[in-house]
Amino acid sequence: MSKKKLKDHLINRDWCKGCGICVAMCPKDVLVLDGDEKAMASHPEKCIACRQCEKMCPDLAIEVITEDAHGKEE
Amino acid sequence: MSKKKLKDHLINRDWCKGCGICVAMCPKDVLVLDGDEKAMASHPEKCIACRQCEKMCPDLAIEVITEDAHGKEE
Amino acid sequence: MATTCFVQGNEACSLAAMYAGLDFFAGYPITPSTEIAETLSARLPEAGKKFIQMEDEIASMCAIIGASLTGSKVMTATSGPGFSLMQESLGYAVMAEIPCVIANVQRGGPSTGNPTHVSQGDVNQARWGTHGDHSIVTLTASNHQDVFNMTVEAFNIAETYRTPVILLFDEIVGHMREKLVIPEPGEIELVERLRTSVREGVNYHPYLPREDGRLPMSDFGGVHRYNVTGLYHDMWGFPTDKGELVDGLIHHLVKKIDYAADAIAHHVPYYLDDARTMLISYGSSARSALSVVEQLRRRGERIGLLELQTLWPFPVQLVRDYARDKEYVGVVEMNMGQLINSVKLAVDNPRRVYLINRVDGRLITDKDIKQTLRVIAGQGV
Amino acid sequence: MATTCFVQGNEACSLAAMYAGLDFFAGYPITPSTEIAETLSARLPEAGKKFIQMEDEIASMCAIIGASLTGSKVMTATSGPGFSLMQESLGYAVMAEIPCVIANVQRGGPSTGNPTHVSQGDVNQARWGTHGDHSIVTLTASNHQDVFNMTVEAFNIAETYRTPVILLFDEIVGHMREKLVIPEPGEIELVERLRTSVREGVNYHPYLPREDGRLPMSDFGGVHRYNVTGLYHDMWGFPTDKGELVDGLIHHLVKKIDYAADAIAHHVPYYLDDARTMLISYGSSARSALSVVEQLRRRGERIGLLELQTLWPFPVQLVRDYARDKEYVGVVEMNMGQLINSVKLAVDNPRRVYLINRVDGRLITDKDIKQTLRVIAGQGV
Amino acid sequence: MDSQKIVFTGSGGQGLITAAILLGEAAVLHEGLEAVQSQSYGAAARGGSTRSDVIISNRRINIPKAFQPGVLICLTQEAYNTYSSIIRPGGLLITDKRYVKVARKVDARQVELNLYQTVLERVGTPVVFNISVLGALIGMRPMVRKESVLQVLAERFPPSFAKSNTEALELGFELGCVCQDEI
Amino acid sequence: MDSQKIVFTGSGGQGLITAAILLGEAAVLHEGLEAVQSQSYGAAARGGSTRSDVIISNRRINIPKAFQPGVLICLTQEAYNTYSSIIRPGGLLITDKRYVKVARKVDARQVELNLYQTVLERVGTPVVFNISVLGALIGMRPMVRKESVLQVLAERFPPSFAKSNTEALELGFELGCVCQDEI
Amino acid sequence: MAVKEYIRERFFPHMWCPGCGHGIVLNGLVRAVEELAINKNELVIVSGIGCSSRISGYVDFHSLHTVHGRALAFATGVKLSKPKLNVIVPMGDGDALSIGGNHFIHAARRNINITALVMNNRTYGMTGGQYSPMSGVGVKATTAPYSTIDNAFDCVELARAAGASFVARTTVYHVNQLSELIKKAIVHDGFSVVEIFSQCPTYFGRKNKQGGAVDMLKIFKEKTVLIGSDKKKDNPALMERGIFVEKELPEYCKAYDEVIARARKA
Amino acid sequence: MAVKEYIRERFFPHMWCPGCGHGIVLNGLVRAVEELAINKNELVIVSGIGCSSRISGYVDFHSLHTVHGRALAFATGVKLSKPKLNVIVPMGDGDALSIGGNHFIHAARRNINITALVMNNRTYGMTGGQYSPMSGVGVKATTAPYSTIDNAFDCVELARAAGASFVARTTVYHVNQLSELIKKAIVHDGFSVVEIFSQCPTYFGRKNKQGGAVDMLKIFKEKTVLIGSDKKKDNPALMERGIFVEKELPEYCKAYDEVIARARKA
Ligand SMILES: Cc1ncc(C[n+]2csc(CCOP(=O)(O)OP(=O)(O)O)c2C)c(N)n1
Ligand SMILES: Cc1ncc(C[n+]2csc(CCOP(=O)(O)OP(=O)(O)O)c2C)c(N)n1
Ligand code: SF4
Ligand code: SF4
Ligand code: SF4
Ligand code: SF4
Ligand code: SF4
Ligand code: SF4
Ligand SMILES: [Mg+2]
Ligand SMILES: [Mg+2]
Repeated sequence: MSKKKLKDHLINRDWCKGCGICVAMCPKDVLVLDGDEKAMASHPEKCIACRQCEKMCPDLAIEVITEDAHGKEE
Repeated sequence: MSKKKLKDHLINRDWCKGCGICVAMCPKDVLVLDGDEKAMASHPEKCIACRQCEKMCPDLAIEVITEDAHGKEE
Repeated sequence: MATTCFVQGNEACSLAAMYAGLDFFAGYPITPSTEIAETLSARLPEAGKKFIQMEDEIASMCAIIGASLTGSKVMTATSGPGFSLMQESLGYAVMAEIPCVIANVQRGGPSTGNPTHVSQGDVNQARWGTHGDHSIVTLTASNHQDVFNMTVEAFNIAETYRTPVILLFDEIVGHMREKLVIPEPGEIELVERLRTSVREGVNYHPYLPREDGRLPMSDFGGVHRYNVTGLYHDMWGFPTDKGELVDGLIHHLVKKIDYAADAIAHHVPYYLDDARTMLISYGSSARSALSVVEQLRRRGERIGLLELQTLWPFPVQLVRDYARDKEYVGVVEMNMGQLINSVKLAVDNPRRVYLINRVDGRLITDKDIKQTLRVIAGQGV
Repeated sequence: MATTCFVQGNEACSLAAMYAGLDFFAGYPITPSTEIAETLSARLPEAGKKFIQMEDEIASMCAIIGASLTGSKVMTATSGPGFSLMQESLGYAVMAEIPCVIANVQRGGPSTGNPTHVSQGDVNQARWGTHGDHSIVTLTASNHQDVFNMTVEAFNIAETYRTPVILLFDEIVGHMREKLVIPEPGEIELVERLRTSVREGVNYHPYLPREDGRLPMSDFGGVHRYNVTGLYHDMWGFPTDKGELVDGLIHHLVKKIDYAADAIAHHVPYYLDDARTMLISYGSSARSALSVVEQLRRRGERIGLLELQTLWPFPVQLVRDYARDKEYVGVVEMNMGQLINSVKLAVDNPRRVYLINRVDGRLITDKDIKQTLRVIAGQGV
Repeated sequence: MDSQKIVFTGSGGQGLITAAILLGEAAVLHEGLEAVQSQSYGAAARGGSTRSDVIISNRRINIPKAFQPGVLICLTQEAYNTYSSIIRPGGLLITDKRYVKVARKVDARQVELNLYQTVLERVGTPVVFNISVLGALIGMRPMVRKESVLQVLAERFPPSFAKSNTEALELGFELGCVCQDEI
Repeated sequence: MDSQKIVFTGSGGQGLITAAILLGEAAVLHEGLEAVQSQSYGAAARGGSTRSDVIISNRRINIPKAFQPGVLICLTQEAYNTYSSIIRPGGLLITDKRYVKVARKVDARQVELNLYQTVLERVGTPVVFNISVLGALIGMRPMVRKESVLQVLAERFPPSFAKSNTEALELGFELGCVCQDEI
Repeated sequence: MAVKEYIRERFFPHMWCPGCGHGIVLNGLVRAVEELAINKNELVIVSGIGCSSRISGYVDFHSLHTVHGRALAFATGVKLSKPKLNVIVPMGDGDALSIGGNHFIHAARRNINITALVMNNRTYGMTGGQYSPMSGVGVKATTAPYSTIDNAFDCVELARAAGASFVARTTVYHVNQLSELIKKAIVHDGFSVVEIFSQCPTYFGRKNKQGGAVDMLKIFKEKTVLIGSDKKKDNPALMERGIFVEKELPEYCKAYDEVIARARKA
Repeated sequence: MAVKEYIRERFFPHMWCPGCGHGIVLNGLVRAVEELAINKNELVIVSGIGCSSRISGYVDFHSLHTVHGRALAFATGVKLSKPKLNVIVPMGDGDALSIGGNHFIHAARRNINITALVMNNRTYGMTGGQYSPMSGVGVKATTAPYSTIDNAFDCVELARAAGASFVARTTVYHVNQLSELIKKAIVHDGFSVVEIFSQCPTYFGRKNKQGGAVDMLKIFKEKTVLIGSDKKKDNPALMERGIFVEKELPEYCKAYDEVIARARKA
């Protein structure tokens, strides 16, 4: 598998309950809770697409969309 | 405790069900089953008062009465 | 060819279950029902089907429900103490509409009671044993041919109405041996599970009754992945506490059985055409009652017997109709008076309904019944 | 001094149990009864008494029976599913005549049902839930002062008759908060366990009733080493299946409760003196019924309410007497019609007894009742 | 045929229940009769005493218990003491000398067999004692044909038992017939 | 006094049930009134929406649920959307600006408070928001005296909470009184 | 015989079959109690339902014969309510480990001072010889005409894993060890389990062609060794006898006293 | 997200509280199933009652939401009746080990091919935070205002002793290990148990002053180590994560086929 590059964070605001787990667990401080207490990516550029946030979200509210080095979405 | 000597086998014929355990387990072949399938001491003289029969009888039908060397019943 | 045999009632029940197409039995031994498990532990594997002895009656009841959902015809068997333990999951089967058959071969109760003696003390428990409103089907029999027929019928009803069905036998019927003629395959019609015709990808509603009231099922492992729950649920089986859905479901659960009462009111009338006195009985006490009726008929007395095989839903109309022109009704049962309450509720003149019973663990005899009849007569009837 | 507080019905029940001298509680959490366990887990240790959370409801029921035999006043609390699981050992307590109190705070059933909503669906299960013939005492209440009184009464009856007593509350009564005045110690009389006066070495008969019907007990740990069993037993508590002893014991068990029916028929009559219509209700539905009665009285209608607090043994005589001069009777309950059967069996004219119910998990309202009353009236009553 | 009511009583290991079942089976499967068999269960039956009732009739049998049996077989002293009173006045009470000492206050014809001893001597094993009792019974009271019982024995037991079973049955039957003649 | 029916609605963490209990307790313990309080339970209540009903009266209260409350308090948009229709025509509907955008089709007097914000600013912590709502309620509808609520607060909470509780109650009460005047 | 002081002679001969191992357990139990000279008024025996459970009727203690599988739950009530009582709970293998398995592990977990005796005859004797969770694979039973496929529990391992602070095993052949272990179990302050292999000649023996009671006893002798015996190395199939667990852990009723103390402080 | 194929989106957002660990188990389970690419029509999820048990409604498998504590008994019926189905049974700690303890040990004993996931949050979440048999000593709960005196089970030891042929443990902090272990457990042919520490911030966290969900996750990180880690030597209180038991043993449904074979020969 080729190395993954972040394309987007899909955060389902209807599902997110603002628990802050993704925020705390992101190794790169990419995420914050916004004024509505919903997760949002404040620093997407720092994201290393490790998917920790996606896997730890108890509400299945985050999806990390990546593309491989060749630009293919996945 | 001083050494015990056999005084008597009390075999409760109403309780004995003739299972033969005492007969088989007696180390000295003291006991047999009689015609009514009840345990009896056919060779009391061989008894070493080890109480194996008493302890193994599932029907609590045997009591080994001993006296110590000084003749005190127990 | 039909085979004749000389078997215990418990064996007759087991053989009937095999005849009805039993696929899966889970149980836990208990006197006086154990021969059902024992017989099936031999028969089911022979037929390539499943027998499992579970850790207790609760697990047994749960296991048959699980198995039923895969499409199997299922059964368990027990007696009073085990039947009490099954009550919670029995209610689950009611709520989730799971076809299954539970045989309770009664012993003397309450509690451990009188395990090897006869009683008919679980009649009202069969109706009301689990918590919450519900309806339930309960069949019984007084002889082995009827044990066979009612057992097959239990499976048929379970499948037709998607419901647990209780077979309520008693120690005497369960343990005694008598003649049984096993019918040929096909001789008794079998109801097979109604499976949905909805195809993959199309919205399947496991809890939406068809026009005829039946709910087609889809086996676990099939193409429809629905939900089964003991909570109030919607037509897909998903939990809800919405008032109108709760109300609709409880009415559905109760009415589907109650409306079927006439259709499944199995019974045998004996000498009732011109009878002035009617005995009502069931199970082994019906044998004694019949004996009395035959004796008194020989003496010219106008007495008859209504033997009930369907106890629940109580055949209200049937009993009311038969009772209408009778001077009085004697309910013969081996308990402190259980079915008699339903008889009284059904008839026009409940004050003319009398209990004829025996509760010492022995079969009620013809003598016992005749003696009570004399007492009743002495009361001016 | 009497203390006033603002508490949940479940707390009122717990405080009453403490007042009655509860020594030992074993339970397993279940909505909507859990606050009883929670309150007692705080109160009992404060008083040097025992609280234990068991592995399930079966174990809870068993543990309180064991504790009762050492001389403790005991209790457990649960809801439908747990109550179903307790049925086997509840029957044991009946058979072995163990004083104990079981609170069932009802939820919607069957099965897991509607855990956080109101229902009165376990009324007939309380009577018939365990296998075998038996009688049982069941009390209920519609407000917290009565919850308190009936809980104390439950302990008193349990001790007087050596019997399990069921407290059958509903979710609304259990969960709502209202005023409770806790009486001073001594204000309500407490029945303490009757202990045998038979001295060491003298033959003690744990199961031989005195002339007044009571059976003095001897605590485990005391000087009388007798036997307790769920089998039919003789007056020393040892197993027997002798017909006359079986017959005697089952009659004793059933009759000791049934004969007490009048003595323990707790109820409150409202506006019944000149009423032509009588509502019968219990638990939270009685509050709505009372509301209707008060509304209609203001309009001049001659309607009254019989609120029952003793459900079992059913107060036959009381209901029959009150019903005698009424044009019709409406039974208001939140189930598909359970207590109504007993009402019909009790009264002279069962055809004039109507069900007024609601089963969607919501409190039956004054509107609901009035609407059904109009329907009944439309039927020509 | 009037109903025949037979009660077998004795102790657990004597094979009485089997005998009772064989009798019922013979009647039902090979004689076209009705039969009911029942037996005692429970703690009392654990190594202790046994009772098995058989009723045979050509009509429907309602009550499955033999309250006043016409024939009572008692094969232990305890059984004799407990049950001898239940026999129908004038009925037939069968015992075996090896097990029972009869008392003379029963209102029935008492037949004391010496079957156990005879079986032991002639067949060589006591396990078929129950079959011989059955033989004696049908010898004395021809409720089913011997052939029917033989057929049931053949169906129920592996061939290795055939010889001793048949011998025992015949032996009992003979003795039974003799007794019948004596009546 | 006529019965007062109040329904509190909002989300789990807002302390509405506590507010409702405090109100009932003040009425029962310190005003000699009758009160009933009830609340929603269950899966819906798990992290989700809450509802608590209070009825206060000087007579016995039969029906414990407030079917057409005279006062409805909605502290989330969801609660507002779900419950605003249950209010008695002409009743009082209280919301907080922080949580709810009101729509103008309810047949009731709608009072939009700015309590959350004010509490945050003046008391410094949002945990006493519920107490301030209670203050506003009794400011607008004097169903129980403020002193009674203060007394209940003192009995129920440890002294360390006294100051902020009192501040919140007073603050809400003031705001409530103002609104009442406006009516 | 002094042990007769501890039995209810009027119920003898007892109801067990000739040669039933349960009688030997009774024998050993009574001897143990006699040797400990416990006041009978402070002894409670609690049992469930089964042949084994009938033992409670034969001893002259306070006796509580309950329902199938729940004896330990009843016993927990007795003990916690009146901790000064000695509580002994004999159970059949089905009673203890089939229907009663949950109460068994929970009593062990709590480490409540109750003495549990598991009278393991690998069958349901009372109901006529069905297989039990102790039968093991390859056994014939009335509900296993084609022989069992169910694994057996290791009662010792289960008790240990659940938290029992005293766990031992012996057989009715080893009558001296039997009464010694029962004594130690009674004296131990915490939940104690003694598994006792017992024979059911009537069902297990007959169905599995093990011969009579005497033959079955000999099997116990041959198939078991003392813990740590070298023989086990040569023949790993041998079952060990002896004490497997014996440790001091807070006892439940004593711990409860601390709850009371904390509550009274609060 | 491909995992969405395995969930029932219409029921989202789900009913669990913000930060509830059970959602992370769901997340891990769905990823495991996706990676194994199991046919959804051959997957059955069976659960009891509890917050955890609600997981069955969220996955798009055949779902059977049963009664409290009995899920494994229902599952046994499903599996033995139709052995080709994959049967997964997620349970709460109370569900699995309090009321359900007996079914747990018996399913393990039979070694029937079912995957049991114990979602252990050390409390009864659904009923509002009472103590559970996994709470352990010294914990506050709504039924333990003076803190608990009950020992906790060691789920791993209990499963092992009862006979499970695959036993593992992890936490919802360790999400990669979580889905890996679930995958292995599903694939394993026999009874497999994965104990998963999960947080209940609403009750356990609040009552025991453990902070919010994030703080509780950090505790899982700090208080656990991989099996065999040196850290455990320095700090024996650390709980180990990983696979404790993984062995081949005859599976129950397969063994049953032999019963059929023997019956047909007979
Ligand atoms: C709830 C319930 N289920 C089943 C039974 C039937 N039953 C009585 S004892 C028993 C098992 C006996 O086996 P075990 O516990 O091993 O004791 P043993 O007779 O072998 O000594 C069973 C299944 C019962 N009495 N109650
Ligand atoms: C027979 C029965 N007893 C009790 C309950 C109440 N109850 C529901 S869930 C539950 C425990 C939940 O705890 P756990 O299994 O640990 O799951 P969690 O909610 O913590 O995930 C209890 C006691 C019930 N539903 N049924
Ligand atoms: S972990 Fe999920 S629910 Fe929690 S804040 Fe992040 S996106 Fe929202
Ligand atoms: S993928 Fe990794 S780095 Fe990117 S936001 Fe998620 S946790 Fe942070
Ligand atoms: S062991 Fe006991 S019962 Fe058996 S033969 Fe000897 S004395 Fe009789
Ligand atoms: S005491 Fe010992 S030697 Fe004597 S008879 Fe008994 S077993 Fe034999
Ligand atoms: S059946 Fe077995 S366990 Fe029961 S008494 Fe007889 S030998 Fe003992
Ligand atoms: S109560 Fe606890 S376990 Fe239940 S959903 Fe909330 S956080 Fe999760
Ligand atoms: Mg056993
Ligand atoms: Mg939990």
